[in-house]
Amino acid sequence: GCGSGDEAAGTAAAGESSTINIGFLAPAPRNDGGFTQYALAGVQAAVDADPKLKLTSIVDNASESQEQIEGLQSLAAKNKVVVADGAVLNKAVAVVAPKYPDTHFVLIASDLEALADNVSSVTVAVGLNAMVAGAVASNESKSKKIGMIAGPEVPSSTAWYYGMAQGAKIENPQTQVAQAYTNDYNDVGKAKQAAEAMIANGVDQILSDLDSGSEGIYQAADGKAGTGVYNVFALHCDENKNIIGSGIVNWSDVLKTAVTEAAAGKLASGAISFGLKSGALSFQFCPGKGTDEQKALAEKITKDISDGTVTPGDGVLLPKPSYAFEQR
Amino acid sequence: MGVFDIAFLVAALTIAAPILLAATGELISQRAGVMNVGLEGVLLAGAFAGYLTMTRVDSQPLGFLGGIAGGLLLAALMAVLAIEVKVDQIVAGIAIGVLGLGLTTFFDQHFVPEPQTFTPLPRLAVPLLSDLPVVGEVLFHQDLFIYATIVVVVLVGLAMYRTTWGINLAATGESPVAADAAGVSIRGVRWAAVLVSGACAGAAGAYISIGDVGVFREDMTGGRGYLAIAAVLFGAWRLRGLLLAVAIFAVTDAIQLRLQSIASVPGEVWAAAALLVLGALVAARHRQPRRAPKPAELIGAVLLAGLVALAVVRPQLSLPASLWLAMPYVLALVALAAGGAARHRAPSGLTLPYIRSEA
Amino acid sequence: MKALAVRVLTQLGVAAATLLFAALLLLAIGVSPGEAASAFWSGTFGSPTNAGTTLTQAVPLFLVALGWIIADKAGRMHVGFPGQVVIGGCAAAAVGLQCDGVPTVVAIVACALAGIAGGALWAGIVAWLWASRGVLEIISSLLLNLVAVQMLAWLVRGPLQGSLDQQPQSANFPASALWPAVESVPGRTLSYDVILLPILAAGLIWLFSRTVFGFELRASGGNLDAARWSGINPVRAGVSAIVISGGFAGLAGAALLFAGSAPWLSEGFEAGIGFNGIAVALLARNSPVGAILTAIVFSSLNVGGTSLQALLDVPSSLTSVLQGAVIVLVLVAAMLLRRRRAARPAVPVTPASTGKELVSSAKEA
Amino acid sequence: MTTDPGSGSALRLSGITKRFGAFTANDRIDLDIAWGEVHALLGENGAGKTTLMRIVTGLYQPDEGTMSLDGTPVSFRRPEQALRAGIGMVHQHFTLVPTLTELENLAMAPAGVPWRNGRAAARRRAAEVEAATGLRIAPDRLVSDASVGERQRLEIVKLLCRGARLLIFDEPSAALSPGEWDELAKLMRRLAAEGHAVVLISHKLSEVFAVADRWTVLRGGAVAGTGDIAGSTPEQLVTLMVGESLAPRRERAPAAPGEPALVVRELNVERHPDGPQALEDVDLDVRAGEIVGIAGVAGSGQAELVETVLGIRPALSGSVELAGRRLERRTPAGFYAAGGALIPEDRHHVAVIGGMTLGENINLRALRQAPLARRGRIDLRAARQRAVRLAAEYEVRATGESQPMARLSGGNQQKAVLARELSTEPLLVIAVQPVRGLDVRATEFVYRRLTEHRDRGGAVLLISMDLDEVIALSDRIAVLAHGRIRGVLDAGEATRARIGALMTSSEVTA
Ligand SMILES: Nc1ncnc2c1ncn2[C@@H]1O[C@H](COP(=O)(O)OP(=O)(O)OP(=O)(O)O)[C@@H](O)[C@H]1O
Ligand SMILES: Nc1ncnc2c1ncn2[C@@H]1O[C@H](COP(=O)(O)OP(=O)(O)OP(=O)(O)O)[C@@H](O)[C@H]1O
Ligand SMILES: [Mg+2]
Ligand SMILES: [Mg+2]
Repeated sequence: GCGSGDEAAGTAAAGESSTINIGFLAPAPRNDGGFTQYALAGVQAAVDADPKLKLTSIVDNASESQEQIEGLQSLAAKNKVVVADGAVLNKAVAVVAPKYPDTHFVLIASDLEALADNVSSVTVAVGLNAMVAGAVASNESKSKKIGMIAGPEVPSSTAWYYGMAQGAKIENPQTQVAQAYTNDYNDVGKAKQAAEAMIANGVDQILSDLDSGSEGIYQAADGKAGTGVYNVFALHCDENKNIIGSGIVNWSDVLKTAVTEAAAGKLASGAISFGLKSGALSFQFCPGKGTDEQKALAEKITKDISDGTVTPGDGVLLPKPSYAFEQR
Repeated sequence: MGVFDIAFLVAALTIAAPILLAATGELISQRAGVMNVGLEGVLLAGAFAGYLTMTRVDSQPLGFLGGIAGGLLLAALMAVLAIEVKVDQIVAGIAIGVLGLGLTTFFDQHFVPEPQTFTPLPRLAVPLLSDLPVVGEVLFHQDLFIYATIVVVVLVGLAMYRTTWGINLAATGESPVAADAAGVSIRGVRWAAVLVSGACAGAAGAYISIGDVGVFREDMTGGRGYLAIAAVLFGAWRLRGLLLAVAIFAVTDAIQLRLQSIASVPGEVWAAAALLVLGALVAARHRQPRRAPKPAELIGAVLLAGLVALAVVRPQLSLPASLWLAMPYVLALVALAAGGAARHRAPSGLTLPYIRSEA
Repeated sequence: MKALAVRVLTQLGVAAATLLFAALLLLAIGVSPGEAASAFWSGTFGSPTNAGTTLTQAVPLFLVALGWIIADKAGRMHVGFPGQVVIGGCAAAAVGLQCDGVPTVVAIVACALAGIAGGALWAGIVAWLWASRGVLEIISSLLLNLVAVQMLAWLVRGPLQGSLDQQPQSANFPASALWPAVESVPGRTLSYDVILLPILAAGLIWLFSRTVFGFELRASGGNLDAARWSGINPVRAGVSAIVISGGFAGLAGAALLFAGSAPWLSEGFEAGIGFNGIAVALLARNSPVGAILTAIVFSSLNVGGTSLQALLDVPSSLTSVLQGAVIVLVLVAAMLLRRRRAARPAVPVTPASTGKELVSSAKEA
Repeated sequence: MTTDPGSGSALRLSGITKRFGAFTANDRIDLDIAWGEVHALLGENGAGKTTLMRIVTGLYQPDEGTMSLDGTPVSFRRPEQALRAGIGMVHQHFTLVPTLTELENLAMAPAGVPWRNGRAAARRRAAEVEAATGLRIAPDRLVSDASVGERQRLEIVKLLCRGARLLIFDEPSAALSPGEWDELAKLMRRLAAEGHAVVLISHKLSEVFAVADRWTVLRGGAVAGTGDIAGSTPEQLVTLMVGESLAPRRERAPAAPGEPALVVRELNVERHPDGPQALEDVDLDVRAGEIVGIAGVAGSGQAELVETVLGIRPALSGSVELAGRRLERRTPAGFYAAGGALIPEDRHHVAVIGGMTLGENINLRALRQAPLARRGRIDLRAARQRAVRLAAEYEVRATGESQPMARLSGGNQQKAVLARELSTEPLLVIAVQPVRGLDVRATEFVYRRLTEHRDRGGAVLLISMDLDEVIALSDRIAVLAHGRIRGVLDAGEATRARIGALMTSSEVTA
């Protein structure tokens, strides 16, 4: 059959039926055990909560711009809502969105200026969480050396680093903060070696901004008693005994809210930032971990940030766009 | 002190082991005339097959066997393409690489939707020997895979240089016509070599997943296959050269992981680099003592002066991560350029299918 | 006639085998092969927009394939295309970002030249190492690929990073630097650089068969020593071949950035073009004309793969499995064809019986 | 039923046919080889000799026909099976691995037990062979460092070590110096006397008449005749091979030397950095209108002389003048531009490009300048016409100018090289072993062409290890030994004995 499928696909977006189709595109694998997986879980939660919503297709591993654009276009052609899960997709969305005015794009973790009317950019201020984590880690550290290990060097990772540094300095001005990039989210072995190198350099508290690679950091920590590990996104306390806590970024809730609103046509276009107040961000300890002093410290810094007593320093908040933010 | 301590050597050895094993297998395969540029895919197949086995039967030995089987499977496909169908080896390798990544990801999502974690190989101390200073900690306090790799490399060395099989292998890669005339089965030797390389890469892959960290992630081999191939080529198809190449890669990788987490480059690194450059210059001089300095040498001398200055001044300097990540390859290139290449000859039969009637 | 029939039959056989394999895989994950076929078709050639994308994306693949063909003809087997594409793209991007307000023609030419220069320069390292240090080109090019990737990673986080956002991406290229697209194709997905396909294929054939330079390349590749003994400078030929092939790869890098729909520099923009281009050339058996076709086949596999994912939720891993399987099957088919042909000598050898006959074609003259 | 070895039939072929596609290389061949004899297999280039022997050694399978060894039918699917049965072949292109040592080449064998080390056993067997035949190898030398003669010796030792009883030599003398050939001839006789069977493929009838007991001639793939050496004449065999009798060689006109064409002065050339020099203070003149031959055993510096004059190899000191012009920065291009031409010794490696067509090979040098090329563009039509004309003129037998060079038989490849080099009307032709591997008729053809070139006023520098050839063709003969010119003789006074004396003399005579 020649091209019969194409017309059908082209009109699907404007389909009459009451179901609302949702598409999802990510540059990373869907089961990365972190960022993408939590986001997808959020979309799924929104779909499960509303029988009218349907998650039609997922394009993952779209690591290259051209592929991202094609993927977004294919998704836009047959879905009412398209979730673009990752800050690197900002330019691809900017290219595709104007061509599909009937589709609403939800761009995650980006804060690019000048988006089209049918785009909402949803982000959270991870750096704020990092400040709390940094302070706690600094307090926990015996050597007064803490570190962060990330995959590729991207803004959200550097935000974690700067946030940690600022938080640590609040707790103890002498604390040193190290950073290392493995350039690969999935290379568990490399993550392990990077963590071992850090430990050898005297670091005893490590924050893992890796998704699937975290396992390597746990194992390096197992090798040296007294090494504490911190996650981002969620608590993984049962995965390793050394995990102290996590600066939780509740992507699932953020995504669920955003998708539900977008499907209902209620999600405002422009940028929306979820902060500490919204509950999308928080720092939590694993059961039995954290001294009372540390818990108090965490609460205090959270409060200070929320009420403006402490202002985030350079690099902690991702560069602020010049236009108005909807702050939640 | 600082960067170059015992833990550093241990790290370098851990980084080196799977690359070394995969490269040793690839060396055998290339000596027989079959180049598998899809080695990365074979590693992944081993990594995933080992992990898959572990999810079914939680046993490290069986896991490694599974990994070897996975490697063998893709290697067999390579062998069919290169030896039986006699297609172009480079394209066949590209296909193997694509298939390795695609199949492992696909099966991972289908057979093991919920990622699982296993205990990695424990480190075993060899009694007595492990108490030796430095050497004991580095060499005799390792996991079983590293011991096995050392044994395999020694065995391969013996097989290559001390057995008839080694002669046949070299002959098959160098001059299949001659080997054929002597009654050596070209197909037999090549199949065996490719399968051995598959088994090595499979075991190395299994180590990357279940042996070292106990998990599998898609594309988790992170380019180690390419490094292994580069090591074979850089090592001029000799086991000794290969060991040197892997050592360069592993040491620079270990250094870069160290240096990244230190705010500023310590002086000893500059000093070590200066020593390396000095060594290369002296070696070049030694080979042809009476001769006007070449531009490359002048550049080397300037570089040396700069490095010495850096080592003395110890400036607060941190370099971008990419520079460190590129360092093993740049060093390998410099070594190649400095080392000259007369000794650098690929087996003449490499990548050429053997068709008898053209003899 | 019979040969043609065999050829066609074999090709049909391969197509059938590939389809069967794909169908089995799709059935295994519960996707109807029929739907998949129609999704694949609609994603690649089903509409002018998509056909435009498919054709435009064939161009960089084809350029790399030509690079391989040139180097291979001169006997220089280098595999540095990924690195050369990357460096060529970076050079082109560096120039392109400065082209705001520059007349389109000037900007396009400048970017293309920058791409060519970048790729040629990167290949020049390989050529220099080969010519003056005797380093095998396959080794140095493999290592340089790995260096180029890190170079790109640094550039998009450093000098070429866009100012506003801190993603590892450059700013968008100014519109004046983008390569023009055919207006009548909806979505303007068909870039005018597709005319490079026939032009360059013809040009290369002309170069090889009609010019002294091409002849010297082929002679050096055919037998380096014999070329040297007959007065050709095979080192110069080899160096030029490597550098030109790098130039083609660099141009491919520029085409990826300036003719595609993603006008910015980002990590991973090379997208496997470098190695796939080699496969394109080898599957076309180093024929420039054949490479046009295989490049289009390869690019449709890429484009169609994405549309399979988006339309039918086929996982990306399955797409790469299919691509690998297609390469394998096409290879096998090409080989079977060649075997059949080799079984009959292409030129019947005239047996020396009477000792009197001259060259048979002397009669034609 | 087994016949008693040592007396009866060793190998019997009946009705062997081999086709390559539409072309029949061997046509219903019957052949009988007995133990204890040296059997010569003769025929023109492309007659099918090599093909037949490849069938015997299991490299090719015959399309029709049967073979029997000692009266038992045999068929070999692989060379290994033939070797097991005791049939071994020394190929024209040696089947040795250059990167391995001589010992390792001997030890190379089908591996029964993979971890066995065959080196010790090979060393022992080599010693046994040496004791029995006097053939000595250098076990720890790399084959790439061995001379052609040494390599051939290694090939023979290899076969004897493996227990070969029937040994086939494919043009063994093509690469040997006369001394080495004499040794080989003795060895063949000794092997035959010990009860082995020897098959000798050769184009040199003098060799055949010196060692063989019986002969078989192939023509166009079929047997043209067979018989005993005793009672046959060379003319008879040539007629059988060619299908007609060859015209007798014409008397040569005396040389009329003119201006000096090539003048070499005080040439010093290095071989290895710390070994003896390849050339030491070599002075050499070749004048227009004369053929100067260089006589000398292999390795005396001929190869270095050619490479230095051509400009491939640097000289330590000394000068080379061509046509009165001193070649300063020597390159092959400069050599040719000054009027030089070269027929190299190693045709396969440095003279022809197998993957290119016959026409392109003939035009290899002419194609790159006017009139065939202008401003970098090639006039394909003119090039094609020129190739066809030259191929016809030099009697190159091929299906057309577009036939790939590799598909031509060796003799025709050589004629194409000749056409290329002589057609540019050079002042000086350097011809190195110009008839290696050529059949009698092609050899005559080459001799005639070189003489004609001289008669037209060209200069020829002939380098050959075949003394008879040098004596027959040259007007003057320079004797080269250990890198020095030991003397120059006029054609009239040159005899084998005098040349031999000069070669071995240690002091320089005038
Ligand atoms: N593999 C092959 N495929 C096709 N034709 C072949 C093949 N091998 C040989 N021939 C043809 O068979 C003929 C006989 O070749 P062969 O090598 O046996 O000749 P020969 O008698 O050994 O000649 P020479 O004296 O030049 O060595 C040649 O003309 C050649 O064209
Ligand atoms: N593919 C082919 N098609 C046709 N003929 C071939 C082919 N390959 C080889 N031949 C023939 O096989 C024969 C044997 O090849 P070989 O290299 O031994 O040449 P040769 O004639 O013996 O040359 P030389 O005397 O220089 O060794 C040649 O005559 C050549 O024509
Ligand atoms: Mg022959
Ligand atoms: Mg011959």
